[in-house]
Amino acid sequence: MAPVVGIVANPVSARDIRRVVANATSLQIADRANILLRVLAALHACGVRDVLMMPENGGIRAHVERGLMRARGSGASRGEDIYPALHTVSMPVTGTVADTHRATAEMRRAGVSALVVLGGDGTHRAVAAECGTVPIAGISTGTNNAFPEHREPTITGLATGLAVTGRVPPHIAFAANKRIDVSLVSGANGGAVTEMALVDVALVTERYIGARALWRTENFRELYVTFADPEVIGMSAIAGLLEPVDRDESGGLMVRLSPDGTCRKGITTLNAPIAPGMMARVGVTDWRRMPAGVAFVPEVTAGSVALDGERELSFTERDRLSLTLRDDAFRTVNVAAVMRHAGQNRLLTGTPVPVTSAF
Amino acid sequence: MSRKISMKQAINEALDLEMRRDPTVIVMGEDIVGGTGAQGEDDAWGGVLGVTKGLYAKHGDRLMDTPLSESAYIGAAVGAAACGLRPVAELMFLDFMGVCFDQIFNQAAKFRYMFGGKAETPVVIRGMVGAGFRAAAQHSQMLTPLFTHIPGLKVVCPSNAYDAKGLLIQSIRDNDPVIFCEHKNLYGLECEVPAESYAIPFGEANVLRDGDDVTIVSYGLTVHRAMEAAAALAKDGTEAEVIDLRTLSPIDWDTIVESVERTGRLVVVDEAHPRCNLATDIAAFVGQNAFGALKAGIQMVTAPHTPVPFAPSLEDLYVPSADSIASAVKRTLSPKGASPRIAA
Amino acid sequence: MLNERIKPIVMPKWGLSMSEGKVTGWLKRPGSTISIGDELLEVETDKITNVVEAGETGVLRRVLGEPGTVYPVKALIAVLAEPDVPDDDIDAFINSYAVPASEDDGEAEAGPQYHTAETPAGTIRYAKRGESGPTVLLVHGFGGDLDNWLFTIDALAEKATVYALDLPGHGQSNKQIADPSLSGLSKAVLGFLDTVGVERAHFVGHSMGGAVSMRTALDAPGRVASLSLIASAGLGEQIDHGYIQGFVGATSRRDLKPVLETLFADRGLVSRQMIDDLLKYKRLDGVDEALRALSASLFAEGRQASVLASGIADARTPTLVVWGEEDRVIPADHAQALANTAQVAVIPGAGHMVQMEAAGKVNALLKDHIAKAD
Amino acid sequence: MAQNPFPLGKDELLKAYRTMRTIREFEERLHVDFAKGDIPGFVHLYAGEEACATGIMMHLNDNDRIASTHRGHGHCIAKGVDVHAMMAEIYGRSTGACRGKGGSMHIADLSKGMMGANGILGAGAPLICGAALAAKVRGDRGVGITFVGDGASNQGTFLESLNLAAVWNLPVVFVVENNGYAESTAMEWAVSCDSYVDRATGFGMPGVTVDGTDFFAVYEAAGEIIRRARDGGGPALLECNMVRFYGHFEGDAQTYRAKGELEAIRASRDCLTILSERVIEAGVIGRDELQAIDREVNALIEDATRAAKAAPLPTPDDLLRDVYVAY
Repeated sequence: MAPVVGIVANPVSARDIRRVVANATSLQIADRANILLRVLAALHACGVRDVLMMPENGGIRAHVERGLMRARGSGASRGEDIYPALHTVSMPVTGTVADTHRATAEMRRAGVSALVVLGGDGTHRAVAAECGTVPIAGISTGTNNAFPEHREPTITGLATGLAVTGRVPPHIAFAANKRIDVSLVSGANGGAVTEMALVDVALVTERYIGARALWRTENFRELYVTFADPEVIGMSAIAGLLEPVDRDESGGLMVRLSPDGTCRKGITTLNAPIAPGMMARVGVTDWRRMPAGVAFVPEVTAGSVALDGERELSFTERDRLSLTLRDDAFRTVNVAAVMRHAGQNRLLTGTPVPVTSAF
Repeated sequence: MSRKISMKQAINEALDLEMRRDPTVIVMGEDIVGGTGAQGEDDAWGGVLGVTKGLYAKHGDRLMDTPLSESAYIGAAVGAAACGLRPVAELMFLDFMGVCFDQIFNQAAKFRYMFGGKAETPVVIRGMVGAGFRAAAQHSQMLTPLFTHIPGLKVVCPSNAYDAKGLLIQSIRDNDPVIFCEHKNLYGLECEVPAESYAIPFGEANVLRDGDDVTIVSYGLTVHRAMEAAAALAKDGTEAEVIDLRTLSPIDWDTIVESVERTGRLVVVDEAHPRCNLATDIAAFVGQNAFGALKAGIQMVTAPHTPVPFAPSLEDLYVPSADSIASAVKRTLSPKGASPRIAA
Repeated sequence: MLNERIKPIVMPKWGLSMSEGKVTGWLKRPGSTISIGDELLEVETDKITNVVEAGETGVLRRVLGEPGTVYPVKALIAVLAEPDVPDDDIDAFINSYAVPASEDDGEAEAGPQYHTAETPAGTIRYAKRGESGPTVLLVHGFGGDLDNWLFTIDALAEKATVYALDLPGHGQSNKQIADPSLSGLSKAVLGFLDTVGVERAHFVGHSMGGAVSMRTALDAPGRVASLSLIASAGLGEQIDHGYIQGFVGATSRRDLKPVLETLFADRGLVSRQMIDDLLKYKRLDGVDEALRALSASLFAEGRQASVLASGIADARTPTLVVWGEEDRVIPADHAQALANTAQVAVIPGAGHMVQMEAAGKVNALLKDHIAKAD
Repeated sequence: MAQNPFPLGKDELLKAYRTMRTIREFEERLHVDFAKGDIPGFVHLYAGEEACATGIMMHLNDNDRIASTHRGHGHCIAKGVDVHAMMAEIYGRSTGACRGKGGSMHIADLSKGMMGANGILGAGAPLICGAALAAKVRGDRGVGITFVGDGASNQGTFLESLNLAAVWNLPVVFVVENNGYAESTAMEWAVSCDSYVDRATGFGMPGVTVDGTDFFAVYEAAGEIIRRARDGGGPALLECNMVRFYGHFEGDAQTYRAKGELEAIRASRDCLTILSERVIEAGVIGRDELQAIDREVNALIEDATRAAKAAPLPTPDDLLRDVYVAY
């Protein structure tokens, strides 16, 4: 069966309050569509002929379709298609994260070989929740993006195309990723909620969700990260600047912050880029490794849980909260490895063999 | 102290004096400072024809250049007025009202009535009107009747520097929205103007010349044409009374009617198009309220029902001339003037 | 060619802004014998119509000014001469007469026609005429200005140094009146005299200006050489309240014209220009407040607040009282309040603005009084 | 009582709830009375959108100005306009906020900083630039908020105002109340730019999108934006995604909506339910306390309606009055 690539492009990522409080990037819809066109061109160049896309009302698909139409109409393609055929998952659009969940699940069922994801950490988290073993190729559009690597999307498209057409061995093409599972059992009714984070879980004492994004540190108490990269932005930078942990090593890091957030004696004070353009001084009480498979019960007894930078859950003294890091939780396309392999083996020197569409 | 200055200087002086007197007066418009954000001189233009030149040096940021965005800044002037400032917004050419008329007639003009008398909108919108500047159809119109049609607006059109200064000061102090129409061909005209501040009350026509034979009513540039016509007629023994309306809303009906009751003859001169303009308005009012005094049919001298042409030869035909006014007066004096007649 | 026995009658210059005048009609026929003060002709300017009176004696040998025609100031309009002067000489005189260059040109070089003085009461505008003789100060009335002395100032300046000022709140002086009472105005006048370096002057006051002059004579007798009170306030309680209210309240020509007409016996003297000038004055910032403050202080409820007649009667200041018999603002019988101590002249056919309506007579009285008192 | 985890004190939370409930009750009552034919003209109801007006207005004082839309009742109530005066105005009575001469679409109370509902879509944006300019000239730290629907966001006035506010760095917040429909036309079709944040970005100012049915989301985002504007940080745009419970105007059968759409949004996106459940669950406010407010609000609206119906009509003299300040 010819490989089909799924695309989840979130039109509403990168619209939150951090644009006001921290001059965060705002990637326009037209630019998101242009990114997809570049990815599509790269996929086509590798022989991918069919793409399945999440429907949305934010305008991305409309722009992409216009781009495809113009390419067909212009002389640039000399009558040849330069893009794969674009198909859309048949499903209603709600404009919420539920769309991402459902589209991912549908694409997995349809047997896509990889999922190109355009969005921030939040979008990637939603995809990761439903993608099973389908590898993710992430492209950053969001604000606080620690998970997707920053890279020209054409390269991500090329790597994905090479990976799914089988020209790079899977052990090179795909990488394993960690996640933290968050379990919240309600003390009131015993109901349980399970959520997950790809990069970080932050516990704050304020118990309301509000504008979701997390950008204040005064109520910040505990931080759990899957990896601690000093090169990324966001709350996980705090961990990265204390003790780097790679994406590909087992386990993560947990950090406790001083209750009043200030710098008292005996407390390490750290200056960290907690959001784009926002440096904050935080007091760190202690930090330690977070081994995989071990459930952590936080010290904070009431507050909110921010997953990958956004407040999602709130909990009280009556509720039971626990956090467990999982190694090898889902797969991603290892763009760097694929491209190195492509170069070393001169994969792009010949004409790729077209593969007939199954659609 | 009184000295001869031009209407342009008089307007500049009125803005200067009012800005000095009242810190809530601000002045905004396209290029009224000129060169904002550019590398050259501050106050590069002082208005497209230099009316506001020099004010920036005296009042700094209270003079504000605007983007070329009439809807936004005229609306902002209206909003600021409703919030306690006294903005004077220059619309450059009043023809441009086409792109911001909503802010003038649906917002500024209606606030007071629509909000039950609880709002005041002391905004002045000043701009150039009138033909004779070789500026063609979109920069030359006398659109005063469009404004006088709207209840809630006051409409002013001075004919000389003295009136321009006093009426602009009154416009700024007035608590209603005022459309201040400046005839661009009068900018250079000089007359005696006191250096002090003074306000000319609205609704008071100026009788420029006494006469018992015929009443000529006009405003703006054509007031001067009417005076020329009256001087020519006087040589033939016809004494025309010339009334300069000065303000079109409110309008001084009493002065017009009292004069017509004495002269029995009326010629109304309006640079606007002939349909539904000040001339028809005044003719109708006099017809309704002083019919018994009329010894002859009312004559109207207006621009033709055409856009303003560009070619100087045509534009000169467009604006009512002293000759056409004198001819109209003669028609009221001829026996046939008493009955309407369609010209052959 | 100059024959001193030939006396030209020229278009007069009334006030500083007059440049031409229209002969409206002759009151004496050619050949009439003329005495000083005889009314020769009527001249109309854009400000006012008035009679030209003879300043010399002789026979009206030639009448040159055509009725209905406008002549520049100083244009020759008639010739007076004794009967024995030959016609040829008169014709030669007429042929060689040249209108002198307009005074404006000369004055433009010599300096402004009006001056301003920075006084304790603010900026005061004034005019100064004449270089020698006694010092005279002309003080106008309520709502007036120094141009009320249009026909007076040059006549007096022939034999005196004459100052005419705009009181605070008036004309082109400072419009704020710190103290809108007679003594407040009197202090302002004295402050003005201090500024221009005048210790003592003959005060000529019209209407409210008369009351100001009396107040000054009572408070600072050393500075008032004599008083000439023309249709003066301060000699009785009565005053036409309608006039005061009308003057203060008028904002239009239509309102103001009938008010101004009460100032003159001959209503026709109120010209379009006079009304326009007063409207322009009344529109100036601060004027309305000034006039209201003064009228409230001096003429509240239609009565004069200060009657100074008895004080002046007791003082030793030489006093002249002049009234127009047809004064409709302040009744002419107020003149009798000083009948026992002052020279009193009531002039028939003139109203409140008697110094304008009967300028020749009033000027003669003033000259005589000042000469005697000095 | 549990510790209050919210960024507002209990009194403020109760106030917010009372405001939202008052708006809802006011609109529900109008819905009923309009159907009975008691109300002249036409009315546009704010029901369903209460969290937006309330979340924003909680940050404002009387010195801050707002310019509203044709759907302005909620903005009025949240800005503190008297409910009795509003109801009387809608009934065209002389006791109305505008003495019966403005009606539903022109309710204003300048003393409360409410510069008027507006029958001209997009017209409020330039006006609020002026209000903000006045605040800036006076230096009184006032801000101006203009509300615009997703439909009117296409008006030139709105787009020009974004530019002017950015150029003059005015303390203005442009609030796009995106309820998905411009009258009956879908926002997705009518707005070429797809995202209001993109529009704001194009004019050089930040834009933020929040869930407009979540009072706390609106409150927090608006708080940051308003604080920034007050501090001289310049204009910003806030898009509130929300739902309209009734039609464009009363009498609109809403045949353009998908089947089940209204039922779904009423069930899942009722901002009042979301707020009350959140505060009750947190243990900060008891259900009985909210019910007590409900009863008071109910009585208030009942009284306002009764008073409005009984109030005198404007007199014939009022026809000619108040065109000018001075004639």
